[in-house]
Amino acid sequence: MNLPHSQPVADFSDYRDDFPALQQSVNGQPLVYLDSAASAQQPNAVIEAVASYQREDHANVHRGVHTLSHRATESYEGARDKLCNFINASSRAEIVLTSGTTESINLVAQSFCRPVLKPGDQILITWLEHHSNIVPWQLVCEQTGAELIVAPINDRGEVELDALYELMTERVKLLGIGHVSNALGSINPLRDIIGHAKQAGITVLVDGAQGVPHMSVDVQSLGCDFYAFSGHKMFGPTGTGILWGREQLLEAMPPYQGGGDMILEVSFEQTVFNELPYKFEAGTPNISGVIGLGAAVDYLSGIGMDSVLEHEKSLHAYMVTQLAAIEGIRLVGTAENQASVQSFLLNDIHPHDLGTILDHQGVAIRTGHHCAMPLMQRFGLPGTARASLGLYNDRDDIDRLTGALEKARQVFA
Amino acid sequence: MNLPHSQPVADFSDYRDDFPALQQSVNGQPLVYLDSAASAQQPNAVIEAVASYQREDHANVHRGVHTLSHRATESYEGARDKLCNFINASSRAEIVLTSGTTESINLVAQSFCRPVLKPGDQILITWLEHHSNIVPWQLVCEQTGAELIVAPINDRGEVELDALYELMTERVKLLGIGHVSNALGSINPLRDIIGHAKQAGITVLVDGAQGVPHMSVDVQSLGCDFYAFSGHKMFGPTGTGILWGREQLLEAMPPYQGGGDMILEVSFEQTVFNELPYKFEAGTPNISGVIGLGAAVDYLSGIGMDSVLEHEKSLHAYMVTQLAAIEGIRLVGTAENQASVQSFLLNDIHPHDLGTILDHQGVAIRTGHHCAMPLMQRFGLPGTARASLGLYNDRDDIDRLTGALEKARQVFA
Amino acid sequence: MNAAADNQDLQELYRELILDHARKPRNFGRLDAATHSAEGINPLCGDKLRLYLRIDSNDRIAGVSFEGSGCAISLASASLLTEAVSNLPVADADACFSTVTRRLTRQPENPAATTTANLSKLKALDGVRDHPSRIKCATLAWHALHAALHQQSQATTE
Amino acid sequence: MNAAADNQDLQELYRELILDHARKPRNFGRLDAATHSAEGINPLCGDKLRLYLRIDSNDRIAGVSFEGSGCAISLASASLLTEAVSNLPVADADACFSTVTRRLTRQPENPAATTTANLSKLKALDGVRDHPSRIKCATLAWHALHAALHQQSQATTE
Ligand SMILES: Cc1ncc(COP(=O)(O)O)c(C=O)c1O
Ligand SMILES: Cc1ncc(COP(=O)(O)O)c(C=O)c1O
Repeated sequence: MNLPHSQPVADFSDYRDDFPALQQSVNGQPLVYLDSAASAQQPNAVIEAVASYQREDHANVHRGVHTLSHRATESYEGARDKLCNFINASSRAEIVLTSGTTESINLVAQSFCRPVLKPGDQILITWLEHHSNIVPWQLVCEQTGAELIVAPINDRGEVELDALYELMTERVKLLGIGHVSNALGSINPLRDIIGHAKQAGITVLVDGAQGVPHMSVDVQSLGCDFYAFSGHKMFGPTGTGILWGREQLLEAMPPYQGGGDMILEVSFEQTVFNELPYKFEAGTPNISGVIGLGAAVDYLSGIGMDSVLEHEKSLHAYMVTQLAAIEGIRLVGTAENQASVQSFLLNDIHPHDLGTILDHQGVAIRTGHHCAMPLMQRFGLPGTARASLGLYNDRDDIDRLTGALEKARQVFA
Repeated sequence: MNLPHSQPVADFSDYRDDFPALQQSVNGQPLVYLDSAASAQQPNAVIEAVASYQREDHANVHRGVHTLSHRATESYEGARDKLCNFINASSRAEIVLTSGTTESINLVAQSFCRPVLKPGDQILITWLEHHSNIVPWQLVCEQTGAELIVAPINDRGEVELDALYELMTERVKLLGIGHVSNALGSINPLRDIIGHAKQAGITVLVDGAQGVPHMSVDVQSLGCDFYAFSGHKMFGPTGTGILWGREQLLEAMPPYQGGGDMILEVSFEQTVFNELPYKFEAGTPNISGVIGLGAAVDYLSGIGMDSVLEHEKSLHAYMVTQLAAIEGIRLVGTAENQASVQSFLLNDIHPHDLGTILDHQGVAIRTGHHCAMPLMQRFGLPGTARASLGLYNDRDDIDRLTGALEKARQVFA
Repeated sequence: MNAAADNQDLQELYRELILDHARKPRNFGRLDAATHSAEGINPLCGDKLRLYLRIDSNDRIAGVSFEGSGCAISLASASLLTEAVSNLPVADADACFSTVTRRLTRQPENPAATTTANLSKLKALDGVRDHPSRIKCATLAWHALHAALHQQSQATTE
Repeated sequence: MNAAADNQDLQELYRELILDHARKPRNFGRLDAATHSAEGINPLCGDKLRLYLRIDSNDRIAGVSFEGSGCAISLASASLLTEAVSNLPVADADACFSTVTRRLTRQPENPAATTTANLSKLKALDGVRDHPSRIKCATLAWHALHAALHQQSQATTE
């Protein structure tokens, strides 16, 4: 007999109170923040972890015998352990701390790909990707003579799997694919895709910037080789990010940057690099940011990522219904498996104007190309308006959004 | 008639009160923090700037029409303007925000040097350098077949200028030189050195990690081409740094990392990079950190860097006198022009043991190789004990240091 | 404007004149026999337009047009620009650039920049001054004008 | 120890036995006819030492020595190690590694790791347990021992 898997939905309204930024009014109206895909707000626990670290425990890490340095090192490395557990990495050596998803992907492009790519080799991505999962590959292709190829998507914003699999030839050295599209919200069927890539012998990097904040991620069961994400989208500080990579691959890669901390021994004749993960962490890291990120992981673990996903799925469904009821609305991105993000257009109002009119009513959405220009071109659009959810949003936020859109329709009537 | 230049020395004891970390006891004794060269403590103004940004103004920068995004962008770009004024750059386009000195130097190694270096070319540094000003050059030399050459220093820890100038041949493509040695405190005569390099047609990068926190820096009057420094050593947050570079040079360099924000237009056929400084700033930056750094600049400007230098010079002189009076002490680094840092040894006590014994008495110093292993080898030492000053230190701190050293001497008697 | 826009500020921004020019931009399209042209890009929102000029032998703007896509503010501003600078001497058009961009960014007037052009309609853009994130939309076409007059190929507002 | 070290904790750390072994390390120097060796590096403070073993045909440690430089704790620990494992069977020495490193890091004993060695002198190192930043100094030589026994060339404590 199976026990039912669904739990009672946690009452997320309590969590909202943890976020001081959401308690303010903007342009005379209580703020409705629907821009978490760009950057999430932080709970008090994170803000206070950073501030109290600075007030009490700050010193440089790794090399000090004095008390503050030891405390700082413990907290910093403790955060790494939390991240390791959070994504179920098999070892803390696999958790490379970076400044964000973008740096994580550049690191793989330069240290994993650049030394081995040859003319004729290919890097495979999809039309859904964020610029951070496009431009680093363009740069390394230009540096090596390799070629960037792109798998098509359908009109709902889903990767065309057959076409993708057809592109997986032995020429492809790496597949870079988003977990969740930041522009359209499409959740890629990663297990399937990674399974095919592995059969074709292709290394897989997942851009998880929009995955980790919204669902539970288990890098081992996903089966990918690299998984990149950012702290600031998962309620932690800016300037923090993670590259998870298989130990074996990281071990074989040359360092990315040189400097303090990433070496065991330096002489002018020969420099011995440090062990993983330190080999990839040159210079003084973002100590306070990483400690804040550790607090964010604790906060999310306390709620449970499965509850977060459930909450956001139900809220996204409500958003879609309410938006669809507005006259003149066009939803952009209607993937079957979608959550947390919805792009749309209203009549022929330019998204930018929409953004301003909504801001006037205290509703913060993002407008434009969402750092996914090729995707916009694919849809023949200069941009969209995008409402994106965080765990702190609720139905009232959606109602405020639709109300504000009604007004916009009238201004431009 | 000239007006006297010296001002009455500000009363620095007031400033000390601004630093919450310095109000605590460690191991039962009021903390004496003499490790600012590794990382400085933050004044309340910086801690609060970061926290209040997170509580009230956080959103992603540069691309949002909504109010928070606009506020975040204004504060973030406002900090860039403050940095621009602080070092007297000629344009904000020259202020590239990085994660620290280390990344700044790697950026120059990879984007300025790598595309042009050929076998036979040389990069010139000195024996004084920090690993961050050694290893990036070793990496790019290995990548290009160029050669790293090193100017010698004398027993006081001063660069031997004649030898340095002799090495400045037309083979040298870049000189990387520290402003102030983090291990020995030697202040390099930059004007002279840069003048000679410029005559030889050599591009000059100054590692200013230990310069900016301790004296007023004017990049234009220095005459160098690049100047790199870190936020966390100048009382700002970790994970922030600056690369200043001449606009003309930056303009001609290819981007360092690819991603969001550093592009104007992305298509799979052709990507157009953004203007300076954004071309070098891929991905979501460390927004809160940079805003905190802006607050640190305000704080330092309020005091005046000339006062800071004067205060530290006088304190350093006192420290040298007091240390020299201890039986069995050996000062390492006795450059004529030196401030803010003093390395030393006591009898044959290993620095690491010294660090522990001092920590016991609430005195935080750094011990070891200070990320300057070749320098330690030059002196035939595995490491030193190092006391480094910040604007918040005073004579009492020095007295506590010397008292604690007396005890250490007795423990190992 | 519809009464539902009960917000004074919003009415200031989206005046009838602006909405009208945004819906039916004047002088829209490629210009035949253009002598000068420049592209304006606003990376903030992806607005992108190209301004064409035909400057005759008397240094007078004998023809002007634009094409591209953008928000209501940037389209209206470009459309109003084409009307304002048509038939102006080049120096006068340059003075317009200075006057308009300074007014929109609340900078003091440049006494050296005098123009005979009638800029009264352009007051309709003044609403953006209370919307700092939109000022660049309003100035985009003007930067393109400046670039075209000075033979640069591209202007961005960042 | 001098009375001036009025701090209980500090006395625990720098016991006479430790200071004595640090000043006059036993079995210091290269070992002739070593069959095994490994280097231990503590990047934290630059401690670096090399451990040499001569393992005879009966899998017994017939000879042991070390050389290198380091702080008092790491030197004393290495010196005490050479005394403790001299003449032990290899398996026994490995058990010592396990017992000592576990004790110093306050981990529960490994019941499988039993040794006939006399480890009582090594209790002198227990003071480091209250100095977390120094534990790696005390375990460095032991990690090198483990690496040497298992034919690895290098051990680090980071
Ligand atoms: C002289 C010098 N250069 C470079 C660095 C590296 O700075 P960061 O670790 O902040 O990148 C430091 C500090 O560690 C330094 O003292
Ligand atoms: C899907 C996706 N990938 C990559 C990024 C880049 O992340 P960051 O800007 O934090 O480096 C983002 C967010 O901007 C994103 O949404």
